[in-house]
Amino acid sequence: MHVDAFNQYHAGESLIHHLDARAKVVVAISFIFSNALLPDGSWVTFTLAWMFLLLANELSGLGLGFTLKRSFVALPFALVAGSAIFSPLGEPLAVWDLGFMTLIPTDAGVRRFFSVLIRSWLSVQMAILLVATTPFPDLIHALEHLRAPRVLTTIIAFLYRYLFILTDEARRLLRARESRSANLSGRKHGGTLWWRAKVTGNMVGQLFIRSYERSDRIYKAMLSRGYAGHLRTLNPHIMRRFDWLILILSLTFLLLVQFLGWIQ
Amino acid sequence: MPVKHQAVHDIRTPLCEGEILQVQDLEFAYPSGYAALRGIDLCIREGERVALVGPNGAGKSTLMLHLNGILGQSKAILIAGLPVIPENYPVIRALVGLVFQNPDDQLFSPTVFEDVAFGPLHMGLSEEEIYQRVEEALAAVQMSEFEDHLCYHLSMGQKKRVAIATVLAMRPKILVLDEPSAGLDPRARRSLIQFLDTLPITMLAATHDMRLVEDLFPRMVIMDEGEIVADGLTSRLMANDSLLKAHGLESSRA
Amino acid sequence: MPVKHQAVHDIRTPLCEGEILQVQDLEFAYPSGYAALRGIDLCIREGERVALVGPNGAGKSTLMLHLNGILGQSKAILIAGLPVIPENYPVIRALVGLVFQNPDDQLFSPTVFEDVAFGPLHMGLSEEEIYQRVEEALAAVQMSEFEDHLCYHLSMGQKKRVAIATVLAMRPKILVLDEPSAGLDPRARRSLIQFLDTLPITMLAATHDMRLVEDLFPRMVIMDEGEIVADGLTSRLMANDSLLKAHGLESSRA
Amino acid sequence: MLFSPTPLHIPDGFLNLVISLLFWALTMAMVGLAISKTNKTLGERQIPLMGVMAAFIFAAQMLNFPVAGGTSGHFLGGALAAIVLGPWAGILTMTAVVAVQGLLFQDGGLLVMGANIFNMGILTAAIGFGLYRAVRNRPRALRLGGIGVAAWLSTIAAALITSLQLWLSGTSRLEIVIPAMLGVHALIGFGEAVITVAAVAFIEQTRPDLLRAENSANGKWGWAVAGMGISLLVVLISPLASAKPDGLERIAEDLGFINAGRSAPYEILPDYTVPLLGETALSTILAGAIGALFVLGILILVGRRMSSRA
Ligand SMILES: Nc1ncnc2c1ncn2[C@@H]1O[C@H](COP(=O)(O)OP(=O)(O)OP(=O)(O)O)[C@@H](O)[C@H]1O
Ligand SMILES: Nc1ncnc2c1ncn2[C@@H]1O[C@H](COP(=O)(O)OP(=O)(O)OP(=O)(O)O)[C@@H](O)[C@H]1O
Ligand SMILES: [Mg+2]
Ligand SMILES: [Mg+2]
Repeated sequence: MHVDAFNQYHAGESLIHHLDARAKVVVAISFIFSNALLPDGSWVTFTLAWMFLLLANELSGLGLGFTLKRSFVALPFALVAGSAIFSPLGEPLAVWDLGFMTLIPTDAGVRRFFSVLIRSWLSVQMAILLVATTPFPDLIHALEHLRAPRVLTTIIAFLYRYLFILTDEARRLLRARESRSANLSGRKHGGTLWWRAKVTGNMVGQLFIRSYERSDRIYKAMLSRGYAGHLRTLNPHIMRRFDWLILILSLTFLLLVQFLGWIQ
Repeated sequence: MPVKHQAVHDIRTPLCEGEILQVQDLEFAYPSGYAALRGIDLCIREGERVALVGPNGAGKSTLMLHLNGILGQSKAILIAGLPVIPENYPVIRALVGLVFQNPDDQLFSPTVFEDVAFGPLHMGLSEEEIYQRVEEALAAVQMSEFEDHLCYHLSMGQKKRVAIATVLAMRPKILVLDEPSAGLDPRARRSLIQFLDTLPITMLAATHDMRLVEDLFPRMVIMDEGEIVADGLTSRLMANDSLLKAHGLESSRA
Repeated sequence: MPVKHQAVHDIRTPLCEGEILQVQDLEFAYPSGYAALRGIDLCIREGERVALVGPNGAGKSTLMLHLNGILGQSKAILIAGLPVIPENYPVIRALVGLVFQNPDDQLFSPTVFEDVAFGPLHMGLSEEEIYQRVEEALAAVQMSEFEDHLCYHLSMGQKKRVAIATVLAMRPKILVLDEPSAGLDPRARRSLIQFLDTLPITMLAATHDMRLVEDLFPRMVIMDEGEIVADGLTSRLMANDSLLKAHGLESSRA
Repeated sequence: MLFSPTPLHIPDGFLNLVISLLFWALTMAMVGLAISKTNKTLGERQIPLMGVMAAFIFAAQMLNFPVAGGTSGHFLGGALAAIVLGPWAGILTMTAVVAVQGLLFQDGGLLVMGANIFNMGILTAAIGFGLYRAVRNRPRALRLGGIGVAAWLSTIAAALITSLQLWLSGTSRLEIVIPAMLGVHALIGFGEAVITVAAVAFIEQTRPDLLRAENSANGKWGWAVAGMGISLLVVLISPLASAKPDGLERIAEDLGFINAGRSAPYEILPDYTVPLLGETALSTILAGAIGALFVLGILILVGRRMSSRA
């Protein structure tokens, strides 16, 4: 994967892009929270939550395909949740004899499995929408305003700054190794598994020392340009009345969804 | 922005079958969408020494990284007749020795010995032969007594030499050098030139050091904005002031 | 090992009170124990342009990093009369603009704009002035159209230019440049020289580019093994072939 | 692939609210402790350093090595971070890594981030540093061996606790998820161990001052005890957990957070036999403990020989 993957932000002029980052973070987290709280099998309210997501997506101007395409990152985990199908808490639907073990899918299990998948799928899309419409430094700033520990947000801000530089360094190490991974004679090549792992370990050590020393130099470069312990940005970060309005509307909607989900 | 010039080709034959390095209409865009190479044609005969010059951002490094498949496969490049595709990577990486612009990009093992031995080890050579090759390569760059040193504690010029040794130990047929003289003090630069002059292999070097070009490379290729805009005898191109100027260059005597 | 020469001093006055940069008997050893600076004496008058030359590993970069307290405090250095101690760091860092040898060490923000704006932003300037300074600085290195590009997608030479712009945007009184011309193409190098020539400020540059020294710096300081071995008029020192040779140097006409 | 979602980054939706919040609380407590500890012992310079180290862990995860058949060994980095930075800074570093993986790349969810940080940052740091603390003044072979065991165990522990969280959330069946997760991570842990050992050996060789400086700040034995304790627990629990297939149902019934109204129809379920593991929980625990003792014994013997030679 290329470093461009780090630039998850997709510039735009939409309503969602212009919303204050704090408001977006609070709504996104509440949305995910609400999904986790909804009982299994409340398909109607899941659909309502989905509508909310679709609306946000529409307003962001990113297009439907955008989040959809990226929403399958959690798919490998579906495998893990697959075993929930065999929950002993419901009515058995079938009996599968695999020889060494017998599996019995149940209705409650199937319901749970799909509920987990839907929750996850909705939540992931909301998170994608959040980072696609908010520049990462603003996101960190929002977390700071939301009382995340300053030490942590500053570490994260630095992490973000150095990420490009160090992954580039890692990429160059990989390139260096690749360009000398040769074989001309047609004999067995590549060395032993043990040796390959050890070479990779050396590369990690190499990367560590380089990162350490480079951090030293870059830190000095920042100092020499006036850095004094706090990173500044050009964005004013003010919650306007509009931000509050959207925030309150969204939270009210999510409360409603919860209410519907539980009276069902 | 540089003025567009008619391409000046004078020693390239239109067809170059059988030559050791053939690039035909190579195009490449970085994932960001920037088209760094826009139709490169280049042929190099065995034993030839070619300098690649051009302004910053012309695409020289990008082209060099293509020559052993590091930026991905490409059927537009043939190395000794083999297209640069994943099946051929191991063979092509044994044929083409690439020395990166920055020696820190090249060295990844703790000691000088281990780093120079990486290539031969990976090729599956016998232990005996590995030792022999490492010694030979280090001797060639006058770094034999540094065998057990940590790569990481070397000076810039020493790193550069070790970087060249790591590639020499693989006995490549084509040596591809990206800015071999950058950062070297004048004495180290001179001894590098003298050493390269003794090597009998095919050589392609990207550089901004016009004196290096004049001293070592009879043939010169000028790149600009991802295209080859001139390819010919160094002596002739260096005399063409307007051509040089149009591409951000100047002869070392200017 | 370089032959030890009697130090050649001809324009330095023994006392240099009131000068913008004063270094007296500066010693420094790296944590590894290596003594990189062994008693440096150097005075630079306001508006003077001084080149610092010497072989790889002489200690040039180490000296430059001291000038704004990056390698720690030192009372041996006075900048505009202020000792380099933590209380004075903010002032000294506004006075001394340092361009590192490796542009990768200098650029740490995602986009070119953000990186050049970093200094002015942390100086607490108004938004308007920040924009103006960024534009001016980028124009000076001819990188204006790269404002929105990502720093890590630039070519080596492009990075170097942006690195210089980041420092220019802070309008320092003393410009300290570590190998400003390395990796630049001849045109960029020439326009950098021309641009630096228009700057009326004090300048100290470490370089292996002897022609740059001849073109831009009337005064030249030669370092070797952590000591200053010569300090004088460029024209005079350049004529002293045995001196140059003893320290791994050569004049650009050699 | 650079950020292939490893089976350890739990996405949102896979843990229930109670577990998510519980682990958020645990994590917040530990991170708060780490912040106060690092503030006390480390200077301003440490914050950018930890930022860089976090970026380093990210970048190091890109460095893989071909194993076989197109798969490749990856690196998680929790143990290494704790070893080179010390436990508290290691925890903060890994917290930043996991947070950015979740925030920026959706590799791991937001609501479950507390659990993810706990599994991959706090637990791995405790085991990694704890075991390292116990062996770091030993002869080289023993020390590197200990680091390898620490890295391997930290991976296993992260996998184990992830499985337990999934099971407690009612998302997975224990008897399926434990053998699967532990099986996969026993292999991943091998790569982790070799890489960590080689990386530490490299740093010892080139910049020993970095390792010494970071560790002198933590002189107490608490970490060694904690690390060993958790490791022992991992060794004991992993077979135990996989041999108790009906734990979830029992807990679910007791707590009643899955379909409280329904009666659990245990009668119709056949007995589970778990493949690859012994008949009784006891025998598997014994086997695990004996294996662990065996490894430890070899390490001590090798260490003795090395030190007597020196
Ligand atoms: N990873 C990347 N992503 C996008 N664009 C890139 C990337 N790397 C380089 N480029 C762009 O591709 C062009 C060619 O870059 P390249 O490094 O090949 O130049 P070069 O000729 O080697 O320059 P230099 O003389 O400065 O080394 C430049 O315009 C550069 O900005
Ligand atoms: N971090 C470090 N730890 C130990 N020694 C160092 C360190 N950095 C530099 N040195 C040593 O200090 C000496 C001076 O290094 P410095 O970088 O100042 O040289 P330089 O004159 O700038 O050389 P170049 O022309 O190659 O840039 C060298 O011998 C180098 O090996
Ligand atoms: Mg280049
Ligand atoms: Mg230097």
